[in-house]
Amino acid sequence: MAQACQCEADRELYVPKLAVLDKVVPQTELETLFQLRFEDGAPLGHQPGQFVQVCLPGIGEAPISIASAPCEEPHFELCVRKVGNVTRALHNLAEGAYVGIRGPFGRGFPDDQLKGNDVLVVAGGIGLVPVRPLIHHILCNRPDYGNFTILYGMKRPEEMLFRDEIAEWESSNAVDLQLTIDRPHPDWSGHVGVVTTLFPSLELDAPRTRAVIVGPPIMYQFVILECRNKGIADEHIILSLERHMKCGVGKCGHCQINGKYVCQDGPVFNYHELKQLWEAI
Amino acid sequence: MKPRVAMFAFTCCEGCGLAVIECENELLDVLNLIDLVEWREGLSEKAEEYDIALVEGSISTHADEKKIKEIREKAKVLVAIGACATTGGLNALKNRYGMHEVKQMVYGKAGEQFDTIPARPLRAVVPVDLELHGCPIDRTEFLRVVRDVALGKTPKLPDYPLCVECKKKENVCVFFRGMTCMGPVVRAGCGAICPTFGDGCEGCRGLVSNPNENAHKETLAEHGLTVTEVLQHFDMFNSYTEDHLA
Amino acid sequence: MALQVIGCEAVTQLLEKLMAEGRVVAPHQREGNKQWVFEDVKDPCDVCLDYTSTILPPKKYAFPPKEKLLHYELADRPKMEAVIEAEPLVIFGAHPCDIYGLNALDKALCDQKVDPNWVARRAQIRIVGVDCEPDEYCFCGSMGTASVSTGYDLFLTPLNGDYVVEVATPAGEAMMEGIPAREASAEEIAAVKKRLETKLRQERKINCDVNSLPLHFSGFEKSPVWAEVAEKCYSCGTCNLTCPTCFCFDVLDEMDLSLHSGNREREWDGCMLEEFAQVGSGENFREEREDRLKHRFFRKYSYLFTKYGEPYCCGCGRCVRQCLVHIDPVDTINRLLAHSGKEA
Amino acid sequence: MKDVKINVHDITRVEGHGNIVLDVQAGEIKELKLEISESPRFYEAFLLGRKWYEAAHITCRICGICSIGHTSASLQAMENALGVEISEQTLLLRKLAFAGETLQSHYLHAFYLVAPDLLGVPSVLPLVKTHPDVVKMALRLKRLANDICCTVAGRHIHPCAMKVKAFPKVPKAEDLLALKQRLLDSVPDLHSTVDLLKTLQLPAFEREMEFVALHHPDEYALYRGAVIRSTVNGDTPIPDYKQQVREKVVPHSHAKHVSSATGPYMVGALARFNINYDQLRPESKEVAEALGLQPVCYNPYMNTIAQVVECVECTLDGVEFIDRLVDMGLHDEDMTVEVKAGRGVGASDVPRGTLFHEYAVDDEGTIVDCNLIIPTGQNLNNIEHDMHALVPQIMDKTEEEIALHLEMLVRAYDPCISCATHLLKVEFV
Ligand SMILES: Cc1cc2nc3c(=O)[nH]c(=O)nc-3n(C[C@H](O)[C@H](O)[C@H](O)COP(=O)(O)OP(=O)(O)OC[C@H]3O[C@@H](n4cnc5c(N)ncnc54)[C@H](O)[C@@H]3O)c2cc1C
Ligand code: SF4
Ligand code: SF4
Ligand code: SF4
Repeated sequence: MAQACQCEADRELYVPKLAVLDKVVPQTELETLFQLRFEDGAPLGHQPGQFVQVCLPGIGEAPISIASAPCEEPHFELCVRKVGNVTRALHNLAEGAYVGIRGPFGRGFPDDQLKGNDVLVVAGGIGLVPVRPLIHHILCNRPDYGNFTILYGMKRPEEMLFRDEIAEWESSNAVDLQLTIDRPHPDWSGHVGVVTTLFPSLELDAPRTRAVIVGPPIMYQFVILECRNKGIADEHIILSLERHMKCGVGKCGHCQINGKYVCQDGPVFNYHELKQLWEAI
Repeated sequence: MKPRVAMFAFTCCEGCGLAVIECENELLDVLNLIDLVEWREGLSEKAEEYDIALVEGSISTHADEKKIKEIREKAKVLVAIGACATTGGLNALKNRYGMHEVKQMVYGKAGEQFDTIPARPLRAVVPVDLELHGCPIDRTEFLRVVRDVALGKTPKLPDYPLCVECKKKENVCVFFRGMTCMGPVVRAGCGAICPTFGDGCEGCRGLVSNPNENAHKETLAEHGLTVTEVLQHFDMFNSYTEDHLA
Repeated sequence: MALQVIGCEAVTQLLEKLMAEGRVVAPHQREGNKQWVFEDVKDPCDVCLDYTSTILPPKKYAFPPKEKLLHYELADRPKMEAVIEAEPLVIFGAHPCDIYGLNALDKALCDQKVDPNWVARRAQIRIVGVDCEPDEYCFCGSMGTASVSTGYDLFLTPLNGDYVVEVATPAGEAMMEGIPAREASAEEIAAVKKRLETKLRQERKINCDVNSLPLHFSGFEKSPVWAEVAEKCYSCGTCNLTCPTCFCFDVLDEMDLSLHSGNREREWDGCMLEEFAQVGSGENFREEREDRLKHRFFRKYSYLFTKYGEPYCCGCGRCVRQCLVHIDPVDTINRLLAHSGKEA
Repeated sequence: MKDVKINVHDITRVEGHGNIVLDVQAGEIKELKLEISESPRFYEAFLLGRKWYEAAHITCRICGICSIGHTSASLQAMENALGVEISEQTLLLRKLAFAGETLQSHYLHAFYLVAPDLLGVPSVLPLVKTHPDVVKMALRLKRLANDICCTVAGRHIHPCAMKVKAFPKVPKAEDLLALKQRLLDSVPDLHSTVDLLKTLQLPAFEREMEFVALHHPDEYALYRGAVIRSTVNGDTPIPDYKQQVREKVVPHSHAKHVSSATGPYMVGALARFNINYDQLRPESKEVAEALGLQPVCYNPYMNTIAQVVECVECTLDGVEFIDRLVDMGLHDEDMTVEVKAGRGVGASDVPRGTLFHEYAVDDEGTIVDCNLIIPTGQNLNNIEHDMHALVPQIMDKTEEEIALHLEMLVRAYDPCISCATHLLKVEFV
């Protein structure tokens, strides 16, 4: 026939696979952690930093980062903020319910570039979710990495995610965790100020440091600036971006940032790549 | 439990309520999803309590104003249906005149007995949870909203110009047939029914949130309209402005 | 393959033969001045092969404005299955630019992850191309799309009331079986070549070599021309929706009123529409008309061009033909070039 | 001698807002009126200064139920003002849409508004359980009526494709033929409706009154007429409608009351039936007879029966119009109109009675004067006279029963109150 394309298509490209909701762990007023596993017991097979399309038939689909590390398979976790239809409906599900999953999709954190180096994680608000698998992964394989620092900023103390884990990290020697909130609060005795205010006191070995930044769009410019001031190379500044997304497989066009698709070329990029893309940050 | 729905009409032609029951093919399904508890035009039942109020019509008398406030107090969700309720609709055309003048014009000396104030959309008087646009509302859109509400979804109503739907239907643009249309600045959602039937859009669904009005004025002028005609295209359904509150 | 020549009656015969085999769509005239659409052929006499451009490209048959992707039944354990609706179809009378558009979408939709719905439909479509005469909006000469070498089974070139037929595939050969034809003469073959040369001499053209467009575009990021052009733009998406090489879509769940079952559907979307790049937090990554307009141009003449090695614009001129404020790619690109002093 | 005090606030199952007030003291009626409380809308004020091409689209918004009716009268008035002739095709298409609207309005009235009274329930909703087949039939018939309007004019409420001179989009023959088939298939449903009505009892009440309707020598006048015909005052040319229709303001109503030279009169299906009986098809006459309706009938409650008779008429009309249209071959028509100053009156007999639109335009096509006379406005005065005659006859009943009888009487007229609330004439200086 006439068409140029003779390729084999995956009939199931848009068909989600059923997973069972094993555990629901409320985190904050808006965010909840969901633990899932595929019905057939198959592992998700993801890399830290990748995402899945979560599907609730009748409601819709939403791209959600995978919040757990590969070493936790066959379980995997998603931490979701209630903002609209799909995310709200997810929050209404009870344990044992079925959820459709497509993916994993996208390019995760470049572990080969992190290994053997110091890692600085800077997370703002819900930005802690996509880096959590990386944190778990590093903590599981701690000897493979150099110094490990996490800066986690949030607006108010109530917004803190994964409290128990954070308490563990705080008391552990494996990681240097620093927390901050934007404005003073009666329930807070720690550091106050946006996350960049933690930078001046940071001692980094710039050439050895790989910075991983995830947070709201507004945070990026300021944190990148601080990292560069500290002498971290652009290629070593690693970010995860969010865009509107429908298909997850590079077709629908929504997640495009200049010539790149967040769903395929990202969501993880390094700043050297993004510098060329004026739509990125 | 099924949500209890009551329908009310203020100053209008009651066509939107009628459009609801013109969903003949789907009406029995709809009645499975909701409990219709009050609708003066079609039922004698009255309800003291309801969850959702579907309200058509503009607020154009003091009595209207009092009643919509009562409805707002009772309803958990207040949905404005139709142009009169969402933009003031045609009723706001009278706002061009002073209220005294209007009464004189239409009723002569006897006019003074009537209670009339500038016509307003519901949201100018009470908070409104959802606005379903159109003169009349579109049946398909109405059904979609009923379904979404029953599913617990926030209905997503388009905020892009009508041309989108018009092009998907592959209509001949009425501008290419020597007519004019408000489509490029008016909110979609009606399936571009007027252009589909060969007529230009009159803007009954109101302007999109970010219309390029200047571009459209130029386009209309380019197609031979006088300045007055251009303005009349804009104000047929969209003449209500906040100034009318004064 | 040798060129053949058929008369008008043979075209009717061909249409009748194809109609007897299955569904055939072809251009039909619509009310109003110079308006055509691809529609199902009911009577070969209604088909209009002498037309400039249809409102929507024949892409709509391979990638419909709205199509089902998934059917689901709700239950404790929901059932979900792929929906791929494809049927045999002949697109009769497609112009080279529109064929180019289909070929371009083959690349994009089959890149890495292959779109199953597209591929299934494409596999069942046979195409009879027909050559055209450019109108005042076309610029296929500049885009290198005045002729195509693949993507059709038969190609008809009108010549003095007859048609020169190129049979390009075995499917095309089967179509021609039993249709009275004679071999084309050397003069006729020369005339076909000549016709293409005339087409290439369009007055309306982009003032640079098409292959250098991505390079030029890399310098256009900050051009003031965008804002000037965008000032008139409605953000109505007409240009996206009528484009043979646009393929962005939205996905929506359409549940039945019974609330027991439903479909997931995709619907054409447009990057010119305001909500296209808005995300959950409310942030809109292309809030300004100017940003969106710029993105549309960059996507066509730079991003996808670079990615797939050819422009994602087929020069059909639909976007400007249908745009009420006359935003014209040729004029816009020429202004961008002139402004940066890069005119060739 | 007893006292009765009734105040039905917001009569239900009618279009628009109205109240019935009755005060009887010692057997004597002190007060009895039908109050119109609908908010006034001032359509005449909307129209002034607008363009000729907007009149039909503005005035159709007077009423959701009879918007094709308003469109029809408006287009005739504007075409008369501008001296525009319409083609046979346009006339037939308009009549077809009009038949569709008449059907949908009558079905709505008979099944949703009147049937519940006769079956002793407050609305159609309980019938979904008790009479599911009747409800499904009603939905089917109404859907067909609406589909006729949608196919011809885009939609029933506020039609898009009805414009001055011609239809900008002409329906396809295949779509019309599909409607024809459905119309033919609906005949058994019509017979079931008749059988159902035969089992129900309408109140027996008569008052000798004047009937007014349009009349046309060649057809049962609905979309258009040739003259205005009154059973008391004879024929009036349409442009002279004001001789038949005389208005006055009454304080309890936002709608002006209307009388003829001799007093109140009735318009609507019963009036048309009484006046134009001879022009009905044999099939319609048979149904009338089966339901005990014959001219001249003075029982206003029988208006609903007259509507059902008209449903038969319109169903068969629809079939005929479609056949004629398809035979002629449908084609696109020129829409250009030469604009010039003029004045014109248009009249249609819409479901609720005779409707008049009158416009004057200047030589730019701007509307400089207008007058709209709506059927319900004409009926209000007559309804009050009926109520005065009825109350003494039913005084021995309970207040609830009296109230129900009065409400049913109002409903029988199928009033359209939102229409009626701005029919006052405008005098422009
Ligand atoms: C790669 C990636 C990873 C993400 N990871 C997480 C995560 O781990 N946890 C989390 O809570 N959220 C995450 N998000 C955001 C999440 O996808 C959106 O909040 C979600 O899609 C909103 O869907 P909804 O149906 O609840 O909202 P809707 O009801 O659809 O709409 C609410 C708003 O969201 C916007 N929106 C709709 N669809 C999308 C979409 N597909 N992408 C972005 N915005 C959209 C709409 O424009 C609207 O303004 C991620 C997004 C991306 C792109
Ligand atoms: S007819 Fe109106 S809505 Fe349709 S494309 Fe033209 S301007 Fe847009
Ligand atoms: S096309 Fe325009 S006037 Fe017509 S219904 Fe839609 S929004 Fe209203
Ligand atoms: S360029 Fe033209 S067609 Fe495209 S969005 Fe702007 S106004 Fe609409």
